[in-house]
Amino acid sequence: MAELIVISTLNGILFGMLLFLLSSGLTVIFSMMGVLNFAHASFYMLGAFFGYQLTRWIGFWPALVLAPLLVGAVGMAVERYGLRNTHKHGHVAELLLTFGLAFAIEEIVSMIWGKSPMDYRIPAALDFPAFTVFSTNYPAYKIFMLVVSVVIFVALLITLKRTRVGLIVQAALTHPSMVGHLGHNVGRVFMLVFGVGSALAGLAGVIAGPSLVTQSDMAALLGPILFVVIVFGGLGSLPGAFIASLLIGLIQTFAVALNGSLASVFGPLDPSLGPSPLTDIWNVTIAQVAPILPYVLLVLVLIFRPMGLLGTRES
Amino acid sequence: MTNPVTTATAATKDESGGTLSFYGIWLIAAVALVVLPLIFSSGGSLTSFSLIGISIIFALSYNILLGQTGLLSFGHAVQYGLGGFLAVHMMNAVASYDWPIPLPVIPLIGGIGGLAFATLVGWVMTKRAGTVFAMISLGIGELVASSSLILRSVFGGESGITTDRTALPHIFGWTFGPQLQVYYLIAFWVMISAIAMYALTRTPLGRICNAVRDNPERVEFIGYDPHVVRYFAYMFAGFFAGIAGGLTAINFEIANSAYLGATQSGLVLFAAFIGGTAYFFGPILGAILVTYLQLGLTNVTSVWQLYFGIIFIGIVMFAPGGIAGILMKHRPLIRARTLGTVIPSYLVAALPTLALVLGIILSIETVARYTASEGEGNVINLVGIPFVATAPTTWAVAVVLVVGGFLIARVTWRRVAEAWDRAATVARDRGYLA
Amino acid sequence: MTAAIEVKAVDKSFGNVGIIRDLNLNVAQGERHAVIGPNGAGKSTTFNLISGHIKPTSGEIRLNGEVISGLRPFEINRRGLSRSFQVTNVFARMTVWENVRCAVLWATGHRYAFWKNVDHLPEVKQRTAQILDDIHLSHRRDVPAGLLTYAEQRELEIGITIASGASVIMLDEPTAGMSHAETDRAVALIRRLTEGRTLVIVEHDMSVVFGLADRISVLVYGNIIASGTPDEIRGNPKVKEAYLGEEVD
Amino acid sequence: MHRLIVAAAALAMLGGTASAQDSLKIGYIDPLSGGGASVGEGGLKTFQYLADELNAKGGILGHKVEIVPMDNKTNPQESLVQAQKAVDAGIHYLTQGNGSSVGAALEDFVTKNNSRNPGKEVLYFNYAAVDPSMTNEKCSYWHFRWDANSDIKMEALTNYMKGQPSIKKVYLINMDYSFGQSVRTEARKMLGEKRPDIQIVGDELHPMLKVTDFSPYIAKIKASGADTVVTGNWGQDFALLLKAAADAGLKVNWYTYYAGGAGGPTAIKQTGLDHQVFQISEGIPNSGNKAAMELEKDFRAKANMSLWYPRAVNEMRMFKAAAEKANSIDPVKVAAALEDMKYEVLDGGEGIMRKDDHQFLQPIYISSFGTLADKAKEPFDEENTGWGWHLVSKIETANATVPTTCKMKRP
Repeated sequence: MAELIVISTLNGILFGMLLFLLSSGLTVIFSMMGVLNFAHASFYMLGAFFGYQLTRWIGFWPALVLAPLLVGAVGMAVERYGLRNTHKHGHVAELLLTFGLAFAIEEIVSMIWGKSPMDYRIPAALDFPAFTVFSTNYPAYKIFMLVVSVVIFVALLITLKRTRVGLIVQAALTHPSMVGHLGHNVGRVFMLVFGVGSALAGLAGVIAGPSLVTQSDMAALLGPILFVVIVFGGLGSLPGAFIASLLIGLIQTFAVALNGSLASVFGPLDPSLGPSPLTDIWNVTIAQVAPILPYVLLVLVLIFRPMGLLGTRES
Repeated sequence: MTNPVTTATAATKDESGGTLSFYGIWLIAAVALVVLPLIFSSGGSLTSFSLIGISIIFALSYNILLGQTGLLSFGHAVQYGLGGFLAVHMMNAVASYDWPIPLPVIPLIGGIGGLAFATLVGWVMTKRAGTVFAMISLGIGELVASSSLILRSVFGGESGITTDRTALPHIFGWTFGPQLQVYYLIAFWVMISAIAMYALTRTPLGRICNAVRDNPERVEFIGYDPHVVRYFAYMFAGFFAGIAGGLTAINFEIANSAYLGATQSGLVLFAAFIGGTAYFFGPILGAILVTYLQLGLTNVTSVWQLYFGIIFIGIVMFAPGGIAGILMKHRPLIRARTLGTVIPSYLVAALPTLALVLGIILSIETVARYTASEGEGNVINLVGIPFVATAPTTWAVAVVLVVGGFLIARVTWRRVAEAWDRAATVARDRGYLA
Repeated sequence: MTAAIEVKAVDKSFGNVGIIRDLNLNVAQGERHAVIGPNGAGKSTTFNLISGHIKPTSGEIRLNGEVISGLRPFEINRRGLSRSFQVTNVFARMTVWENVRCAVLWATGHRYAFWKNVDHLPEVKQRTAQILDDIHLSHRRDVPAGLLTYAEQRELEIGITIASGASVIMLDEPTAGMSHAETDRAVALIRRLTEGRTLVIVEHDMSVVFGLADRISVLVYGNIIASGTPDEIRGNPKVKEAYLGEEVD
Repeated sequence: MHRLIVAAAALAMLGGTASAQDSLKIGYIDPLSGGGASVGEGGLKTFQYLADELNAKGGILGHKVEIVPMDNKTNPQESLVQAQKAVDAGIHYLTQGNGSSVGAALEDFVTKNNSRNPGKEVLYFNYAAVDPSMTNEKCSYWHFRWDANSDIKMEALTNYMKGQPSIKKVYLINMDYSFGQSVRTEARKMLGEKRPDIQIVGDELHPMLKVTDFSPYIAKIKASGADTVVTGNWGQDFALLLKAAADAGLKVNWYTYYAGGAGGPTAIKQTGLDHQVFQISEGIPNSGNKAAMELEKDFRAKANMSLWYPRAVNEMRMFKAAAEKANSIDPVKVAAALEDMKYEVLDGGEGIMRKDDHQFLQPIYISSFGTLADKAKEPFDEENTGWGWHLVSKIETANATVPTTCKMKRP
């Protein structure tokens, strides 16, 4: 049991940090530009596929640097040639643009790389068990992922607190309308922020690809959860996104580890009742409902605390 | 989205003179629905027509949210699917208990299913509009779709629940076994629903929905609670989506969790938006086009979804009013009789644009086939000319078409814009354009 | 007779910053009351407080004797108070006719009706036509509001505000940005349309204020420093010192 | 896979009718775009190869066999649209395999279609949808299944496990849908009957195709002390499960249904689990049967893939035999001829199309995946891994049979 708890906690934090790498970019973009980037998870996927391809050509370590930069460049191009022109049609049009983009990116990726999972391997230098808890090996690569996530998290904090662009972004988080009055460099700041946000997503993809799965549906799998994270944490709140990411990461992991169901707590129902929604609910295990828990959480938050955990604005 | 020309306000303009042509349009539509299967009588066309009809109702119901009230939903299929499930359960119940309920009533049951769910979740969901609503709808959609796989006794797991539409009491000797009878049932409901949804836009609630879409803040200062207005719109949309779901259940005689999923929600968004949300008839055009493409493109190319995405992005970026928006833009010019001055520039622009489009298609297919398979699958037959995906000449042609088409098209479309400005100025002078 | 609007000891602060401090204001029934004050004095905030756009931190606001502080804007509107906005705030994609008609619907009792044809409601039609006529926009009835000229939009703004027939009308700088001729027209319009109703107006143009108002309140730093007839205000030394002195051309 | 890109071609869709005078068309309804496309394309290649094989020997009763690819995107509704299109085009035979939800929808479709449109009967040849209910409570006269349903495979597997005393603690992990559920319930039931001493130390259902990291599950398996895992997982859920197991250093034997599916062999090779992963199937490449191995060799050379579906061979060859027996390609007559038809299956041994439920009963093979000791006797590796399937046990038809509850309604 203790083994399960340690491993699950580690895995939960790891997944949570990955979610945060993604949701931080999404939150900053949303706060500054009012755009909910539907294609954010697609940039994550692009990161994984670029990482895979570059790894085959030039090795993992250069890919780790290059792939996020490439994804960032794609993001900047999307901002410059797509979103900026759509801006005049309003936020809904911008949202729809990214929606269409997510669709197109998935198709292009599966067109080029196919539908089946890529053989994206963990680099040999990290392919060993880092330590053994009780009898389970914990792979070194996962520790590496954790370290990268933490480093990026710290770097992000420092950037936001110490640099000029960071201060502008900070201001934008609290007073979004102010950004509009920043003057002529707004366009560049937007492009940069969008690029950095995409690059972060790309980085998450490069490091998650070998450990999880690099496949053309990976964006669709993760995308909705990202939205849950940023709504749950409070729109526009970075600390909120951080807490929500970790929380959802841990919940998802622990739900899988648990076996409980109503039947196991209260005993099985009288079999004479026959199949009904009640028996379905009675017998379902927590592990089975793990993937829908985030959405349950979302609905609950919206009912009881519409601005999210740490959010201040309602929309 | 923000097409400056207004929504269905045209009908108010000349109430006496317009009445005749107004009823005329509905009459023509009804006649067309009746005659269509007599002209195209193959089973394949009947199936296509039936699906298009259902998708028209679904897209129109979606537009109550997006076009009329400004609510962008990513989970509209929830109401559609639940309507379908309720309809299937009802049909099975009717068959097993011998209730005197004939099949044509079943879509109404589906509608009630959609309405019930919308009523249940709508109040919480419609608290906010905009991005927040979009995200909540996405979350609820995921939640319901995933739950449907857990509640097996209701949703039948992934194989779904089947039914037999002929087992219900027959009326007028119609068994509803043959697809033709089902088509007429669907056509009937398309007419009823379209009229009802159009009428809804002409009611005080419908007008206030538009006001909420344009400016929810101001609505509060003319006595209305935008939340209540959105809630009403959400319920109506749910009701009509449920009808569409009920009809789908009748058509396929099965309801499964795919009805509720994100794909279905995405398709209806595509249909409504591509057709044009600013006009009542926009989603109808969109539903026809999208369903047609969905049925037809799959036979032609394996990457049909990519074309969907590209068409959608193109519409968002270059014609946010959709097809209906493009068409209606020409109306003042037609009235002012200045359209003729624009057409030549269109014709000039058509050629390079066509080249560009063909170039894009050729590039996509080349990549798709080059990467997908070797062997026989790599011959692309474009307008009768065979291209080999692995041949450098093909790549060269594609590049030339794309780059050349783009450069020339850009120039010619600038011409179109100039011709447009001139024509519009004339139209404005003649009082046909504000 | 109860006052049309009664603001008692209202405070409003954003965070730690007090914008309105101990605001007291009385507007009698049928009175034309102008609120003036330098930029940033809190005039618009006062409007927002009374109309329910924002909630007071403390204090009480009454409309025709009934407490309305804490109510939502539409609830206040239904009790007979209607306001306009300083920045034009119309339904841009709807026509002029539709704009005004929407504003008529609640007051004529049609509310959220989805069983009536809006084009077949004689009372609504007649009242809308009347108001369009009043604001001189009948010839522009089918133009989307977003395409009107600025002055036309301001007139439409007033039209929407008065359409419900509210007994208390609040206009926030109705003539801002207008030329002299347009201003004169607008003032005449306001005078005519608010006949027999209570009017509260925020205005920068002093000729408008002194020409239109029965009483004037002067707001400085979130506090009313003087309230009285135009003549009393002219003669008030506090006002001269705090406000008028700087404004005289 | 020769599809034309002519915009006008789409127009033909609305009025599309085709006559099937000469050729015998089989509508192949499976995913050719979307998530399942790679599997669907593989099946299509298989059937096209088999059609060519038949045509080379004069087709069926002189009719040329033609496979008509129809993309269903693994979606039941889409499948019904395609099925309707097929009927309208005068196609009388459908074949499908991917997804029990699609299978159930198609089975329902053919039943209704055939009762409503006498004279336009359609047969549904099922080569891979293994939901037992399709030949039990939902059974249809117009549906024939050549794959062993999941209960039969479990029967065969447990009959094998019965004789393996080293198995003491079994862990069940399956995808949370009807197939996964039937695997777990049958495993519990049959193991309980045949080896009551075996302990079921875990019984897990996980969300289908949604888990990206199986390490929490592996941690549970490890904690349970299991020596054997039984799983019906396929696709990414199988590959990722094994990946996580290898990462955590889990050493158990894996009994699987679909380890041989696309990507499976690659995943096993990556984890280095040499002959620890077992598969239950109706045929294997290295079966030792000469004719079958010849076919495998020829197929690999032509289609550039291994023969995933030996049952498809049985299906097509039996179709021909039935048509010749009935001396007609009329689906009603072919259906009657197929009932209780006996046939020598590809890898040897006799199979029978049981009349009671139209389930094909056949020998089942248990094989393990790993290094091949004798390349001369076992020449075939998988997915260029150098590893291949090694025959562990052949379960004869008699031991791979379960009773049916089907109450067949005959026309």
